[in-house]
Amino acid sequence: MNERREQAIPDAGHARHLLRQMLRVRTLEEKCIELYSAAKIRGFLHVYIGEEAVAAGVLETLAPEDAVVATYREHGHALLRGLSAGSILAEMYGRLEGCCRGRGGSMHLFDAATRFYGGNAIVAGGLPLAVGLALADKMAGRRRVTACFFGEGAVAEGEFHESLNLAALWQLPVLFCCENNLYAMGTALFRSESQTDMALKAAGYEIPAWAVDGMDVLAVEEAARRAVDAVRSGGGPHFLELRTYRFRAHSMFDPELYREKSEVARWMERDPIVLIKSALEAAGELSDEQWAALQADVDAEVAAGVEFAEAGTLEPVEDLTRFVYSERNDVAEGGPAA
Amino acid sequence: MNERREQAIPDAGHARHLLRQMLRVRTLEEKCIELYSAAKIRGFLHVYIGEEAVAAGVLETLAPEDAVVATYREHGHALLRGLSAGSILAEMYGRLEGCCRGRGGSMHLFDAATRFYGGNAIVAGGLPLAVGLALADKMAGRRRVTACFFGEGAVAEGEFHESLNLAALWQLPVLFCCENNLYAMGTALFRSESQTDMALKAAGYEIPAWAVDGMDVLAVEEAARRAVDAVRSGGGPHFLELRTYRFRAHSMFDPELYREKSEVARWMERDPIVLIKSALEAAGELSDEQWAALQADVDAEVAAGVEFAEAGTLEPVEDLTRFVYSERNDVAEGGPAA
Amino acid sequence: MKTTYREAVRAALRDALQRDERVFLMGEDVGRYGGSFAVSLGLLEEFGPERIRDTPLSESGFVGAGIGAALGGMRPVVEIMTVNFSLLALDQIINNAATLLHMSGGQFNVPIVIRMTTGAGRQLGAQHSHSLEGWYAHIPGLRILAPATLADARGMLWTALQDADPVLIFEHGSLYNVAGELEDGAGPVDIDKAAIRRRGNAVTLITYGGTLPLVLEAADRLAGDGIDAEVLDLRTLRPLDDGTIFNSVGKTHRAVVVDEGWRSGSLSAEIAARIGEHAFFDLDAPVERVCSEEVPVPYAKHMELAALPSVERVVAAVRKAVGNRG
Amino acid sequence: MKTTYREAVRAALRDALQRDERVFLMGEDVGRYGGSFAVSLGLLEEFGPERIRDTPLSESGFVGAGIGAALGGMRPVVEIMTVNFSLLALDQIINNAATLLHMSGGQFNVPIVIRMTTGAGRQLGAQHSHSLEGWYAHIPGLRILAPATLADARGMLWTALQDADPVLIFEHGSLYNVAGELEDGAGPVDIDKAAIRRRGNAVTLITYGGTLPLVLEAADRLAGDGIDAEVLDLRTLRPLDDGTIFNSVGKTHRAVVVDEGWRSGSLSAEIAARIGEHAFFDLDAPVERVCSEEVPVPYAKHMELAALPSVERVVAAVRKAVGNRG
Ligand SMILES: Cc1ncc(C[n+]2csc(CCOP(=O)(O)OP(=O)(O)O)c2C)c(N)n1
Ligand SMILES: Cc1ncc(C[n+]2csc(CCOP(=O)(O)OP(=O)(O)O)c2C)c(N)n1
Ligand SMILES: [Mg+2]
Ligand SMILES: [Mg+2]
Repeated sequence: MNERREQAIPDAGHARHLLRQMLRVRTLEEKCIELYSAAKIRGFLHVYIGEEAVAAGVLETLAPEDAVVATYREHGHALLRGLSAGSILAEMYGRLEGCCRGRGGSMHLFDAATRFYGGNAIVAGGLPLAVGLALADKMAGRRRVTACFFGEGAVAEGEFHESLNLAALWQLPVLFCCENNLYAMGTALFRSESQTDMALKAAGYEIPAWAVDGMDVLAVEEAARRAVDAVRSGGGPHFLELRTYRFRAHSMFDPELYREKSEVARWMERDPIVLIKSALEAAGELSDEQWAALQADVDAEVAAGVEFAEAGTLEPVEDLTRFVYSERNDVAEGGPAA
Repeated sequence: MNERREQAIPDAGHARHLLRQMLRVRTLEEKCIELYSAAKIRGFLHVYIGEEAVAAGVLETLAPEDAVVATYREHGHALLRGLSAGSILAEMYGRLEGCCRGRGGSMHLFDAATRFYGGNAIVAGGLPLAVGLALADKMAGRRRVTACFFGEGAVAEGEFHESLNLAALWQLPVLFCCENNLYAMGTALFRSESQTDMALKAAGYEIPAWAVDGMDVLAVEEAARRAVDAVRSGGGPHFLELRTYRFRAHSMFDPELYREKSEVARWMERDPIVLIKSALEAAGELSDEQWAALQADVDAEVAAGVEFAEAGTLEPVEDLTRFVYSERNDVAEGGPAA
Repeated sequence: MKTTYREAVRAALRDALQRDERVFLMGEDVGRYGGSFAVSLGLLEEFGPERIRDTPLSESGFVGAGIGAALGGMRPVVEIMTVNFSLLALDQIINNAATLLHMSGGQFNVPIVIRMTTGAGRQLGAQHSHSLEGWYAHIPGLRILAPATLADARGMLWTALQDADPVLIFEHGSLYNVAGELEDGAGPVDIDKAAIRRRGNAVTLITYGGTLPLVLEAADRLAGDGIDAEVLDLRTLRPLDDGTIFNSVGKTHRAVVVDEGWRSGSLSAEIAARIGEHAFFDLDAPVERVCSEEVPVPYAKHMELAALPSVERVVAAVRKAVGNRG
Repeated sequence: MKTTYREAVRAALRDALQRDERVFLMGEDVGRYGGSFAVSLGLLEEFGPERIRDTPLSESGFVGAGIGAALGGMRPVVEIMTVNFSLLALDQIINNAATLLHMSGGQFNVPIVIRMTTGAGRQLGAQHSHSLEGWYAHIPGLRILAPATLADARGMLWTALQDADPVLIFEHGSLYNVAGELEDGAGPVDIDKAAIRRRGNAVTLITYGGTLPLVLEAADRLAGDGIDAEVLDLRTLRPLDDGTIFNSVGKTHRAVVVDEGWRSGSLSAEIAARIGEHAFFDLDAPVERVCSEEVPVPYAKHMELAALPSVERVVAAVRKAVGNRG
């Protein structure tokens, strides 16, 4: 697992962009952990550290009109989809300025503007939604893609099965992105699946599927682009198994009894950020100054986000019962901005 | 589809026995239809006509200590598992003498003595039960098999997926018997499954699976015996796709708008009873007298069942609330007769 | 116009499909089979398989897909064959449909309509006889409708589709064959108010859906004995129309709730509790409840009948309420 | 012995595993992870992976498998990580576990225990904060337990395992860290009776599970003002122990029910309805209910607090009940 990316870097500018994207996520996540320890963030917190190449590579290939459905480990997806660090952090602070007025918290980021449909804390609960979003697009004749992220743990759930079948049966434009980080909380994949090859599982639904090195952001992007193009041009659902690893605990409550430190260390040698950074450096495409500047930029972005969150206000308690039901009732006429 | 069974009949006595078993089911089912029309039976009624070779072939291979889980189309399974025609018919009459005191009806036949666990009217709802029964056997070190019958329509349900995975993961002694009669009510298989090869689906769970001509009772029995032996000797779950067809409507309410009469007629040429009967006749192993005697026997059995049901009594209304909870509370000491 | 409840639902579906191209019907056997209760018979031919969409047996999957399609701008009408199977879709209904709008801070409303058959009375046995609409009414974010009349069967659907939020419509299986007169121009009806189906002063009978006919019959029978009952049809189980209930009880000082749900924790409990809270000093007698016996509904006819509310039990409960002098 | 609620549950599990070899624990992350709330920490090492059985994420599948294993003679304790995920298993719980015995005419009882964490209060957001135990109490065939004290956390499990029928045990997430004294010999407790946790004459406070601590605090505060409240801990939500409730209300003539469920259709409604039915002429004031606001529970601390029952709201409700003179 120690090898470096061997291929040449075809477009260094783009590679630096992807590096930046991953670094943005990493920096945000590290800040989240710090803020959790400082009790600024509460509830459950699941960070994406180690898996950044997945969101960075896949989301790079989506168009603004596409839709994204994610899980409770979705800060990175939200950020790279276009939510500001400030609105994400303010959400985790429980502030009115957060993307969901502080009602959602870490596990429930939503954003209508970027068609970011959460932030679902029920494992596999987002898959049927993604199928439905794609169904709406197909019925309306829109060439849009819905990208749906979920962990390999979700594969055992009935909702996974039903969703893949529906998507394939109706040839819907969904990209299923299985973030296989080998563990569902403390349960190793081989303890939860009789068939551990995710791509083979997908094939059982006649869905084109392939496995990708989820630590190699360029490989992820390339595979995702191929899949997204196929989906967008009417090729029906596609499935990517993104082989990755989470470097941190499942959540802030996880004592990590179920895996060896050495296993984590081995995977950290394939840190997706380090991999692309080293490749760029080896190609002479990333100077120390460039790296320092990039880091400074990203730090500043996250710091500004924290500042924004700190300055946030609290939703008035009187608004508690707002939005249990919609306030306007004219939807049947105009419809949402879909 | 018109071919006859070509192979020789190795054991004519046994083949005649299987013919009798199928005829018992057929005759019972035809009587049920008659009784439904006469309003003796009410509720939903799903008959098994056309599919008799499946239950006859599979159940032949089970031992008395094994368990059976079936669906709402289970009269045949119940009869061949050893429930009397009388207790089945009395149940459908809603009589106290029925196998469930008249509380279950057609869709809910149960019998503790023969380990017949129903009779489940929720599609795929029986599969997790079968997994659990097998788990109990495995944990207790008993070499018993649980045979679980379900239609191909159940395959789309999440409970199917979860059950197959659990059974395979834990290598449990379950025989999954998919009665693929091509329709789930009015929905043809290809309209409900992106992957229509059931055996291939099972392979997605690493469960050994094969498809069998479900109209050929000897083929069913042979395949089932191979599978049951493998399951019993610790080979983990096995899966049979039994390719069959229902000759009648889904239930008594089905106008059959979704299939052509000619399709039904084509399948009826492969009537499992006719197939084996013809083969026996061709081999000189079934005389007209033998056949007539067999028919008479079976008619008498069913007639006696009807008589028993007709003579049945009604459960006292005061017993309505009995068995919502158990009457004895000492189960933790003795345990049931498992 | 002579019609049936079944035809009224079908007319409502046809109307909605014609009026709004974003509307589609999805569920098990809604198309080629014609609907398990023949409600959607003929619609496939009229609107095609895209809009009359047969689904696999995947309640969670296709209900969730309906929620997603609603998020994506469609107006899905999802049919769950019966309430019994809706348990398989509860996660999607509660954790997504009912929750997304609030949780997203008002961003994502879910304009889905989910229809299902409910109730017992046809000897279908324990797994096919649940009456859970009152139980569903516990969930904030949902609107729960129970059309009991032809006019409501015809009219509630379009109003539900105009609603920006998830609406569940429960059609009692015993009503489909009910025949009667429906005005020729019958169309959308409000879904905010309970209806007074019979006026009276002696006692308020509160019910909805499948038990309305038997409550009306009981009221007739009681009238013969000089007990003049007012009959309320709740129509919408969530949110409840408290005003209409309290007004009536304020007048009659006695109430009997008739509800096919199992008694403990049924909608009848909520109504009794609310009457106790808001009309405590108006009441001359305890609120009576006529519910189903707390048993899985048995198959045998006589046992099933014994498990369910009946005209006799309603009459007896009214006599008890009226006999009591506060 | 000083212990915590968490340790008390663990001791109960260990005890059961030792006493009866048919007992096993099955659920997501009960083994290697140590339990998502660390309840089963250490049990894998002690009892091995067959009896401390990690499952895949398949709530319907493994709950159904537990039911099957119970039918097959085992005594499974199935842990659903939280009540929120139990919605995925509802079909198995209702249509099989709760129904098989009756439907089979008394042949197949299902001696399964299903444990799950319930409740809000830890800023987990709408999908992780349901309080549905009262809702489950609607289902005939189930027994519903809500241990609120260390002694009940320690003692209810074995009694539940002695029961021939399905028992659901709801452990409120806010209780796991509660520390206190438990008698050294503490063991099985009855699961039939509500407990009087505090004696008083002015008003009956009825609650259970996670809200017991705040109700006791409210009672203390009220005592300071000379209002002497009796506090009932229901302990078993189905079947309800009516006798203890009616006796207390017969004495105090006033009742306040405190229940973390959403108000409409909550267990509090059933209790209020029963009091209305059976103690109508005893009551001096309407039964008050303190429940959760009818909203998906929000993440932000101040909003979550506003959504849930609080000491202040209990005190206010009691003052209202006591202020009313019948
Ligand atoms: C239906 C359901 N069951 C259980 C949980 C508790 N839970 C939260 S995350 C998780 C593990 C999921 O693992 P995976 O899908 O692989 O995603 P990862 O956390 O590895 O990204 C579990 C069991 C849940 N949220 N939803
Ligand atoms: C969960 C669930 N959904 C829907 C139904 C209604 N229903 C009863 S039988 C049936 C078709 C099942 O088809 P299949 O599994 O192929 O069995 P078959 O009837 O062909 O033997 C349907 C949809 C049900 N009983 N359970
Ligand atoms: Mg994972
Ligand atoms: Mg079929």
